Amino acid sequence: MEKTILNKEKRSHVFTIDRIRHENEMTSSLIMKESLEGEPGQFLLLWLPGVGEKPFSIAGTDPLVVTVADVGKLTHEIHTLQPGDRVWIRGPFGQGYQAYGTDALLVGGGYGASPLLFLAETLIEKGTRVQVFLGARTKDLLILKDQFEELPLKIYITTNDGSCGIQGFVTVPLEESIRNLPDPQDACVYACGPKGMLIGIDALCEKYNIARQLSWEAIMRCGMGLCGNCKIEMPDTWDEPSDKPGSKKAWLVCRDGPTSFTK
Amino acid sequence: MEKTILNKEKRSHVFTIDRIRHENEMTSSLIMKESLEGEPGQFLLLWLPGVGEKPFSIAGTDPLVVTVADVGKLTHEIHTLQPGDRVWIRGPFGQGYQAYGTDALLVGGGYGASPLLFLAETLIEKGTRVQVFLGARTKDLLILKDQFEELPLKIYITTNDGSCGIQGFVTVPLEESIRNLPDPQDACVYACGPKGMLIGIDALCEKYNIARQLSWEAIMRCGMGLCGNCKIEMPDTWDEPSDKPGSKKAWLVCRDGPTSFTK
Amino acid sequence: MSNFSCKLFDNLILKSPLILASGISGNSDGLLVRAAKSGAAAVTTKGVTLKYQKGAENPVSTDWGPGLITNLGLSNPGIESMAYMIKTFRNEMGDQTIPIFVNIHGESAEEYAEIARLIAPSHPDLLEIDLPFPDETLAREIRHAVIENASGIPISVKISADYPKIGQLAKVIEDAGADAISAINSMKGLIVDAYAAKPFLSSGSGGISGPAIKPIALYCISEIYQAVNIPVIGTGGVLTGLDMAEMMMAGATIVGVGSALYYSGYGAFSQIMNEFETFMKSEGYQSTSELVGKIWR
Amino acid sequence: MSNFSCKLFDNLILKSPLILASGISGNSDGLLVRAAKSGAAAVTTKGVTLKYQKGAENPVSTDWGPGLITNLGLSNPGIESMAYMIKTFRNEMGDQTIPIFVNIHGESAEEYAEIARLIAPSHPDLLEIDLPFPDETLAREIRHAVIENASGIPISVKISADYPKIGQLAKVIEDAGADAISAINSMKGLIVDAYAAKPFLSSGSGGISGPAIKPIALYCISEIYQAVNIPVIGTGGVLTGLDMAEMMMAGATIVGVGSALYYSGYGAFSQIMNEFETFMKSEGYQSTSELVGKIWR
Ligand SMILES: Cc1cc2nc3c(=O)[nH]c(=O)nc-3n(C[C@H](O)[C@H](O)[C@H](O)COP(=O)(O)OP(=O)(O)OC[C@H]3O[C@@H](n4cnc5c(N)ncnc54)[C@H](O)[C@@H]3O)c2cc1C
Ligand SMILES: Cc1cc2nc3c(=O)[nH]c(=O)nc-3n(C[C@H](O)[C@H](O)[C@H](O)COP(=O)(O)OP(=O)(O)OC[C@H]3O[C@@H](n4cnc5c(N)ncnc54)[C@H](O)[C@@H]3O)c2cc1C
Ligand SMILES: Cc1cc2nc3c(=O)[nH]c(=O)nc-3n(C[C@H](O)[C@H](O)[C@H](O)COP(=O)(O)O)c2cc1C
Ligand SMILES: Cc1cc2nc3c(=O)[nH]c(=O)nc-3n(C[C@H](O)[C@H](O)[C@H](O)COP(=O)(O)O)c2cc1C
Ligand code: FES
Ligand code: FES
Repeated sequence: MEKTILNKEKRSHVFTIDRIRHENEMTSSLIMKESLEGEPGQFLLLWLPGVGEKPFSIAGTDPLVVTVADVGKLTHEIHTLQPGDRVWIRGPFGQGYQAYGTDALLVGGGYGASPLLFLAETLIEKGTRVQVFLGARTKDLLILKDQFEELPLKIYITTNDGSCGIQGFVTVPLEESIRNLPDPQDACVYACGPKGMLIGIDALCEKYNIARQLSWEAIMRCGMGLCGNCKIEMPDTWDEPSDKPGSKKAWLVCRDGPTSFTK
Repeated sequence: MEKTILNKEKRSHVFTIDRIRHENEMTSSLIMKESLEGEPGQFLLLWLPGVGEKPFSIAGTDPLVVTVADVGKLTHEIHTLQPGDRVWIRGPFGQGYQAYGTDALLVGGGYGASPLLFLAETLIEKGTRVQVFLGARTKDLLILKDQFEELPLKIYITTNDGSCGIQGFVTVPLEESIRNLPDPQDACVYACGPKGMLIGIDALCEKYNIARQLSWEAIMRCGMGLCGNCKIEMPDTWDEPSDKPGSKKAWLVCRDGPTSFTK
Repeated sequence: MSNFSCKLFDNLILKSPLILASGISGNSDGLLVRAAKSGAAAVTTKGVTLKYQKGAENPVSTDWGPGLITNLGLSNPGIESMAYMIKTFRNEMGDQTIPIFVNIHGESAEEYAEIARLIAPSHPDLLEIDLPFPDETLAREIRHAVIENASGIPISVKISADYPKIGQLAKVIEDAGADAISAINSMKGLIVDAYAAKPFLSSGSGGISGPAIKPIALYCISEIYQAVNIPVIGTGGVLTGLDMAEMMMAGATIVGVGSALYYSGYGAFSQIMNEFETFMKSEGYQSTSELVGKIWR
Repeated sequence: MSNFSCKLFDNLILKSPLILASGISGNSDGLLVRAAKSGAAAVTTKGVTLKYQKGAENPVSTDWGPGLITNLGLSNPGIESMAYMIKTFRNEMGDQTIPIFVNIHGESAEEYAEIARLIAPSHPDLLEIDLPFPDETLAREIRHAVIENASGIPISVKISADYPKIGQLAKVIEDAGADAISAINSMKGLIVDAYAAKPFLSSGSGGISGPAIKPIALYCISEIYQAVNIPVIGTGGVLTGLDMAEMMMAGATIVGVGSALYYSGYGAFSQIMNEFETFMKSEGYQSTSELVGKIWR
């Protein structure tokens, strides 16, 4: 009778970078040698010893892919890594996106698109009809465009400066597509990006009474639901679940989220 | 994502006595309301708060049965219990008997018979031909005779004083049966009882070159392989496994045993 | 639900023995409200220092298997913002308000005196003094410093297991005039990542909490219970109603949970209370006070 | 297998860093031989007292999930039988003998002096002093008492985590002339059975060991490593080769295992050494000394 040795899976594990794919001038995807079980919309915590540890969306599981924008101390250090280098990862954490309805409208702002390619692949496999809306300030900040174009889906691009696709906000083609949906009750909007964009999309969805799953960001510390650092207030449109009293004004991105679901 | 709460199964659990079956004047079987997963030959630790905790063989799993001879402090207290009373049990522990060969010869001395009924049922279910040899000093110390007689097996009884069955040691009909085996290489002797009896049976089996599984007793304290209190020296006939160097002279009944297997 | 009310002091009665321990969600009135609405009978703030503390860099915590380790570097908004948080908490809770305990942390008796002076006007229902390290003289000094500046507010001193004679320490604290003892704080620990050849937390060591420390907490609580006559607020590894019953039987009058919010979310409160109720019923206990210290009676 | 030899002292070199800790199988020369043949680089006896001690009644131990609790009541054959056991152990091991460490336990400096006097003629390879409780003065006195009666035999003092400034305690012990520090002993703990409304062990409390205490051990070892210049014998929750590497990186020169024998049997030694070897190879370490205290370098 061998005893079960206690599970240490929640601790960080070493991953080795297999390849690096440059998405745009400030964003790269690390493609690992190893895989990690997880769902689109969940996140992981990536640690570089001596540098720091931060949350990133799971952009692919087999092998594990992480798409990282170079915005600060840790992400800058990540951008100096080469194939063969190691990173430390724990997770997955949080609530992922759930498949819902026949039509899926995926909206990504900037590097917010990072979990959406993985989500698109997962939904297409389940037979969902997928449309993708990528928005960015300018052409060079768009990511994953080429990857999306290889999938059987409709793709809309917007840039604020018109350097690629339609000029303007991503909500413009999104509203258009919502209007053209065969049955808005049988569809869902999935969005990931800056807070302002999410609030805009939420309002739009409320207007058309369409389900949406939004992925929120916050500065995370513990990542475990203890410190309260990632607390945000949810939009008015969000119905507080009866088994989570008080959560509307104190929603933990790391634990209740990162995705919220409003039906 | 609900986290796995750490398993506490190794700790004692409360069991409630459903019925009590009197086996003889000093032995009773507690039949519990609950069941416990386990194999014949394994043991459990039974605790009465404020009294003590001692090892007992598993005499049945569904529901759990424990056959207890009244020999001292704890066992005496157990014999005062009534249906509806509680006992605390942890386990199973140790190595049980393994099914081996077409013919099985089960030998029980005194309350040593307690795991053998459960073993007989298990072996018969697997299609093994079973013979049972029960020995005791006198008729009143025999246990489980009636229960065995209800099973499709041959049963031999011996008592030292001839008050029941054949007069003499249990090894007499056992040797006879070994001689009559169609193929001693395809048979196994299973024994449980006092040390002297086990050594005698071991020698007999060595003589006829037949496999045997013997269940040893020792005074146990930790029951977990730590204290060394249950250490015994194995008979010369026992081959030390190559992955357990030094075990022949320092065999732990609670951990290496209680059953030993010599092929 | 049955009546599980617990008398901590004559003028402090909780609706149940289950409270939110210090440090978990305790930097936000919104989260304290959430804990209260989820079933906590009282909430405790994060340890507050005189001034705002930013805290440590990530990583600040991890699940290492049998428990958690955290070192947030005592990040907290400082005592003045905490006073404001208490007010907001009570406003948001309105009629349904529950006691709010304020955990305070300083490095010297003087600092504690100042913290107590600044928080006293907010009338927290209890001041919980987080001893910076277990020392009998220091405990006495701090207790005196606090009592002078926050008279009328009950005081509990929180201690940890890294003291050889914890019952004796508790007795000294009782003699110095404390109204309760909180035990235990997290244990000092270190997680090493062998591949990185580094401690995992940015601060090196951290506090161990969760299931791993439960028997250590039970030991300390039972030692303290036997040494003093004031109530014990028990914390350390409580995840279930049965854990709570064990803590109370070892000597805790009320029980705090921290790490349980990692293992079961805010649902921990109702889950633990349901399990506790099942236990009380099946074992035929009428009131929570029957349990307190029962293993020693 | 590669060469993993470890120098504890100039005249005490072990074939690997992995040894059997005190108390596990340590009352029987047969079991110590078995541990040695299974791969231990040194074995430690059970804590020996002046006279035979019968020990506590059952229950004396349990697995409570994240770790073990045991209180055998220091059952041991007494120092004179232990002297005989050492001889038998060495006889049985013959050419392949390995160092045998004798763990001794008394209640006063005088008792330790007497134990040391009686065991000295057997020349154990190391005397490990199990401090009855952590106290700087007592540690000094005991150390002096032992050194007088067992001169020439290296001495390690074993301490536990229930001391607020463990590095300082270790320094006092080093200054008193100890050759090594062993850390940590099991933590004091209590398991309560709520249905029985009783402590589970017959003695009430017991020692917590196994996975639950590993981060506490790592913390203490790293504090001690940073405070002293003598080697640390690390114990506490080591079950795998990686655990062993972590202990060494925190500051242990050699590593003892106890509870691992419950989790993996005597096969623990070869299993841990295999995993350790894999780790050393994959990370490109040449010798065990490179690991010692690496997280602090
Ligand atoms: C659930 C979740 C998923 C995420 N997924 C991804 C992803 O897939 N790819 C990706 O590149 N980034 C992702 N992020 C954001 C990522 O965590 C931050 O970019 C990262 O923490 C920056 O670390 P740094 O040390 O490089 O920057 P720092 O030096 O810490 O900060 C640099 C700048 O970035 C800002 N910043 C820091 N953290 C965040 C944050 N969490 N959100 C917004 N701004 C921040 C700072 O305020 C500062 O202005 C995600 C965040 C969350 C909460
Ligand atoms: C693996 C194993 C399986 C067992 N299975 C059963 C079983 O199914 N049914 C059953 O009735 N008993 C069984 N026993 C024996 C049982 O454990 C003892 O009868 C019991 O410990 C006696 O406890 P007590 O407090 O009543 O006796 P005590 O008051 O402790 O002792 C009374 C007398 O019994 C002797 N004794 C105590 N323990 C043992 C022991 N382990 N072996 C032999 N003699 C002992 C004492 O030396 C003393 O003479 C088993 C023992 C082992 C090791
Ligand atoms: C994230 C976190 C932060 C904590 N912060 C404090 C604190 O500020 N002051 C304090 O006295 N205790 C603090 N503690 C200790 C807890 O209040 C509690 O005593 C300890 O975690 C043991 O309980 P648990 O096992 O239920 O978590 C903290 C614990 C955790 C997990
Ligand atoms: C059953 C048992 C008995 C022990 N007896 C002693 C002892 O007599 N003297 C001692 O110094 N330590 C004793 N210990 C403590 C161990 O040597 C070790 O320090 C502790 O268990 C932590 O290591 P582990 O987690 O590998 O078991 C004992 C531990 C156990 C489990
Ligand atoms: S990051 Fe700490 S609670 Fe979410
Ligand atoms: S009873 Fe302790 S080792 Fe077997």
